Amino acid sequence: MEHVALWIAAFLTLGIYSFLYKDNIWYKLCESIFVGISAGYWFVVLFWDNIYGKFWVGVFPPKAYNDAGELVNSAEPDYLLIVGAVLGVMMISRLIPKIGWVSRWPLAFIVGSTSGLYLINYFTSNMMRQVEATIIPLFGMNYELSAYDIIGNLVIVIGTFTGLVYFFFSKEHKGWFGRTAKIGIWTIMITFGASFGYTVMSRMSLLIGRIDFLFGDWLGLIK
Amino acid sequence: MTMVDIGRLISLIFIGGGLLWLFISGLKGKEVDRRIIFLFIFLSVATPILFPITFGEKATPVVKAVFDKVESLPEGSRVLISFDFDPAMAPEVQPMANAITRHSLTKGHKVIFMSLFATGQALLTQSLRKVVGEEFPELEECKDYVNVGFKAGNEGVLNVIVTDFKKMFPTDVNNVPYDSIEVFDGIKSCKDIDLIVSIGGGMPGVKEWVLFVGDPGNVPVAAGVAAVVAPQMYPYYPEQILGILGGVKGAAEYESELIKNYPHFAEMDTPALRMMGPQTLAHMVIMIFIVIGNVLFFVSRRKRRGK
Amino acid sequence: MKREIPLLITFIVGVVLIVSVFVPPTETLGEDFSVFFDIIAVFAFFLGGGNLVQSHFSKARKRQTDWGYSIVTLVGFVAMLTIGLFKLGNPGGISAPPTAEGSLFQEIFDFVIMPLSATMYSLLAFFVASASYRAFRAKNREATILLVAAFIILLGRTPFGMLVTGWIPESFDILQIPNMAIWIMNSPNLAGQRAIMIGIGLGVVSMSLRIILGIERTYLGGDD
Amino acid sequence: MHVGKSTSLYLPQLFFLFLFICNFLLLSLVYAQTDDPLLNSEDSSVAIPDSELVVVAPVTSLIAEDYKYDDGKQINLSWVPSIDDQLVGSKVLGYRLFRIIDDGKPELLAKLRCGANSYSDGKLKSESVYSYYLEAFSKNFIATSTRTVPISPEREWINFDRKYLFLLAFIIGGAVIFFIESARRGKKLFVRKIAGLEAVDEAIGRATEMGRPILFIPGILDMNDVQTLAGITILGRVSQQIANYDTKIRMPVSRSLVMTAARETIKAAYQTAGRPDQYSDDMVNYVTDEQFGYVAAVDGIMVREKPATVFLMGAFFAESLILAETGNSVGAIQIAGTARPAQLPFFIAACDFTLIGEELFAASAYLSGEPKQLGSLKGQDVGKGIAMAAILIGVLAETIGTAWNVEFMNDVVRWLTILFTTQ
Repeated sequence: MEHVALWIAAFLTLGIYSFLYKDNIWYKLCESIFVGISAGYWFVVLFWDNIYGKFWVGVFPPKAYNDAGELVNSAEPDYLLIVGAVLGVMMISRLIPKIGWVSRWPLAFIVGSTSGLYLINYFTSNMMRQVEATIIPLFGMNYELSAYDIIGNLVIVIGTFTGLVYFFFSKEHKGWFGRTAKIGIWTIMITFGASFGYTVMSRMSLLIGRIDFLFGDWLGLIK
Repeated sequence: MTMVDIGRLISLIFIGGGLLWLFISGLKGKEVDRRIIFLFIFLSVATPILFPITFGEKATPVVKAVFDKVESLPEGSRVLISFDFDPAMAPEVQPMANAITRHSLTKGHKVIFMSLFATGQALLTQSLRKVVGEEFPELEECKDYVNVGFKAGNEGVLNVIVTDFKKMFPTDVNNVPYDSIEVFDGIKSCKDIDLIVSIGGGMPGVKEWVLFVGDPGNVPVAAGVAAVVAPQMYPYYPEQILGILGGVKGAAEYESELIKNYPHFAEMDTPALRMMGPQTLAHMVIMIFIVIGNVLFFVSRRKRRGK
Repeated sequence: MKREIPLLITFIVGVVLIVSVFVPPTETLGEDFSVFFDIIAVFAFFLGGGNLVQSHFSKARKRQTDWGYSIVTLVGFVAMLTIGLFKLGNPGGISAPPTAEGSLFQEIFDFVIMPLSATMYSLLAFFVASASYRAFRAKNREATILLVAAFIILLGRTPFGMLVTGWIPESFDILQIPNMAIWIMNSPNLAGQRAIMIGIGLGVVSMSLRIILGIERTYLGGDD
Repeated sequence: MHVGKSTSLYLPQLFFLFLFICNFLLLSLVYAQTDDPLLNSEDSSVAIPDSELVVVAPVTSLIAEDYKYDDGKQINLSWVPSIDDQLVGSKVLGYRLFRIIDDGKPELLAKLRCGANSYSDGKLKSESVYSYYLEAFSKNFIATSTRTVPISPEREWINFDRKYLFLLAFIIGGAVIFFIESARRGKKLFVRKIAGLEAVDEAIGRATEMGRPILFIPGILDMNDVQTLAGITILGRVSQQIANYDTKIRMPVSRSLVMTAARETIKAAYQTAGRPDQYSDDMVNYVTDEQFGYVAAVDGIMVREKPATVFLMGAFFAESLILAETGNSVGAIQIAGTARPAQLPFFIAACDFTLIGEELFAASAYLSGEPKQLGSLKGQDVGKGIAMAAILIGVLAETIGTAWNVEFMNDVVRWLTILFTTQ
């Protein structure tokens, strides 16, 4: 079994890599296997997790017994979940063209709840928290800061400030405003360059992992 | 000269020669096909794997901080290592988990293993089998270490265990009840743990550990993360995270520090150090390609201006 | 009406969720709604999974190009559903979790999906190289800054960074490439990240309000 | 009007539904066999060996307090540990916390380690009354503390901890609504050009000229992510343009709900453009929820159908570069946008135009060109102004305050920090 599995894995791995040269039968085969099996996999997992684990168990909580066989406190059923199921059934109404428009209700519900939830979430974690984090002293008398730290703090403050200027929509990037925005976009470019360079290593690790598998586990070339 | 040396020499000559040739044709203004780049990346990674090439690593302060913390805790301290990663991230971060596990067990700490990723549990079992099973056969489960496995609920789990560990983990993976596990003696919540190490860079991961356990519970948290997320962790260092192992390089630094202090580890598996060979070579190749790209750009611009 | 009711639902749900943040008794509403979402998503899968079956089925029936692959997809999908939903080959039987260790379902995941997934992911190693070759050229000032930042970081990730700049004396150690790399990551990089994040925070507020107020309503379709 | 479609097309879906129903029946079977392991584990008590009696003092100052600003579910306990609880050679081995609900029997709530001095008891009911006491135990002696005064957790209706969040959100949200309103009343508002969005028209035109399809990827997350919502709203604008030009759009998605939403969106766009007959459900199809399975399929579509234009708008993870590089290799014009900072560099490197973070959320408003939509962008700028002012004032005040110890400046910083602190 192990052996067969190894060969299957190697076959699939090489099939995907063959795409780097060009699209071909082998890749198409791997792709179609991948799509079919993974779609099935996720549905099953979501089904058991959500429909069974969250909905069913929530509405009909399992009863717990102690050693003597007496019923001990069991969780209270959460009938609110039925609303979710009703919305879900509304979603499927699309299958019947005549009442298909009902499916917009759950959609509207989802869009509304996503907007409402994220509005506050993003506002606090992205806006407020970042502003708060940027309120830093450039230098202080009470404690030691090296010259690098001072320059670093200055760069953080100026970079954040000018970066925000760059995102301003109400003013054309011209004159002093344009020049400030320019510093902002440079900061953002450093950010992008740096993150890109930094990421290379983890991407290589993934390839190393696969080559390790091919040469080591499969071909046995590495001791 | 062994076969390995010959192989290494030939491949390095091939890579070096090929790049030189591409550089020269770049001077003539010839673009490189992306498939040739792919080939060189493959070669630069495969060569050091087949014919090991290692480069020395010196631990940077961020990594040293984690090592020193584990080193300085008194014997019998409780260390929690959380495997918060999935198979896709594993090649990069599992070596860190293994190295810290080795170090903690060597120091005689009692280790609690857990995972916030469903797929992390299998990787955890794998690490236990490999590191604990093979290298520390004398240690007893539940007495010297315990594996409580995966619990669904992401940061919800953390929110609970910061005040009550047993509530989330009534038993370990083998259904041994919490109270009969020696490791948990006197441990009510995460606040009673001496060091938390979260390995993984996804969601939930280090950030959640810091926000839900480290900060509220005032527990030292160390992090091992994929290189991609490491920059996002630096702002937490050193106040909220005591040290960070970033990517394979961080793991390699930890391993070399481990070997420096405990020479017998040199004979054991040091996957991160081994992995740094292909890393370094691949980084060099990419940098050379960037240079070639720029040479090409300036050559073609001069040509255009010439006309 | 077919359009007004959904708009009303979006409005009410959105406003209620925003208000609930400030009213403790309704604080858990957000979590409840996320669970609703999870349940709806599974129901929606009938449409998605149905679409998958339908499109590949018709492709195979009409013998369109590459119809053979459609059959492979279909077989894989149906097989996985049957095995997983009825827990075939699961040592724990019907009450065990479908992904229990040793179950056929999980084994297919380990032996088929995992290598495919990891390999797809690893394609990035190649694409990172080809993208940096093409994009990191000193075409203008912005591109040059991008290039220089990336190059310093790349050098800092190898022992060569120390090799090239290790001679720089201690008092100027910031100029040593590994230190410079960390400084870039922690200062300008952080500044850029923050500016982007603050912008995103505000962008979300504005877009969410447009949606909740019904100004943005393209997603709701027409009046048929 | 609905375009007539025979029900036979829905057969596979109905089959699927049947499978589902069968399965639902199975649930009851599973249900019968599972029980909750949590409640079945027995609590083991501490064995006390016979030897010399080790007397310890009880804890003192045990206080139970209602946790403020919650739904009446939590009580916080604090106490001063027993004087015999010491770091080294402690006589106290630990504590046992007991709870009494409504004058009932005391129940063991928790076992705590030495040094513990607080506990929060959650999931309570505001109708009940609770009191607590602690036992400090040595190996053979138990010292019981006094009981706390019975209290019940109170339910608060407004969380005053979040008043500043409310204030800020109110100002910025209010600014957005104010500008939307003033635009609606006909006030002219200026919005600068956004390069990536200026290119949208041209990119669609190019696909029309070349006779090749346009590929639209809304990211890999579901409708419960705000970036996907942004992607769908952009799709609304883009598909209107596509319908006008009568170009082909191809949209593989990785979530079923996104598929449904995208279909509604495109259909509406075709109706607005007056070509409802040109719309077909086949424009959008579901692939798989699996991240890389989806990527494999999209890559295949890219090399086989060679789209002239690719839109990547939404939440992207590692796949960003795989998709963008493949799109680039087939010579497509690529316009990308995401709010995930980690993926932006890859789009910058491999795509022709990239919407950075905030621009993604602004895109749909910008593309619509409607004054009231543009007004919301103005409101955003007010938020940016507040952020910039706070940073500028805060940094100056903090620098002056720490460097020269100016009390007034420290107050300013304190005030700003409170304003921007989130609970």
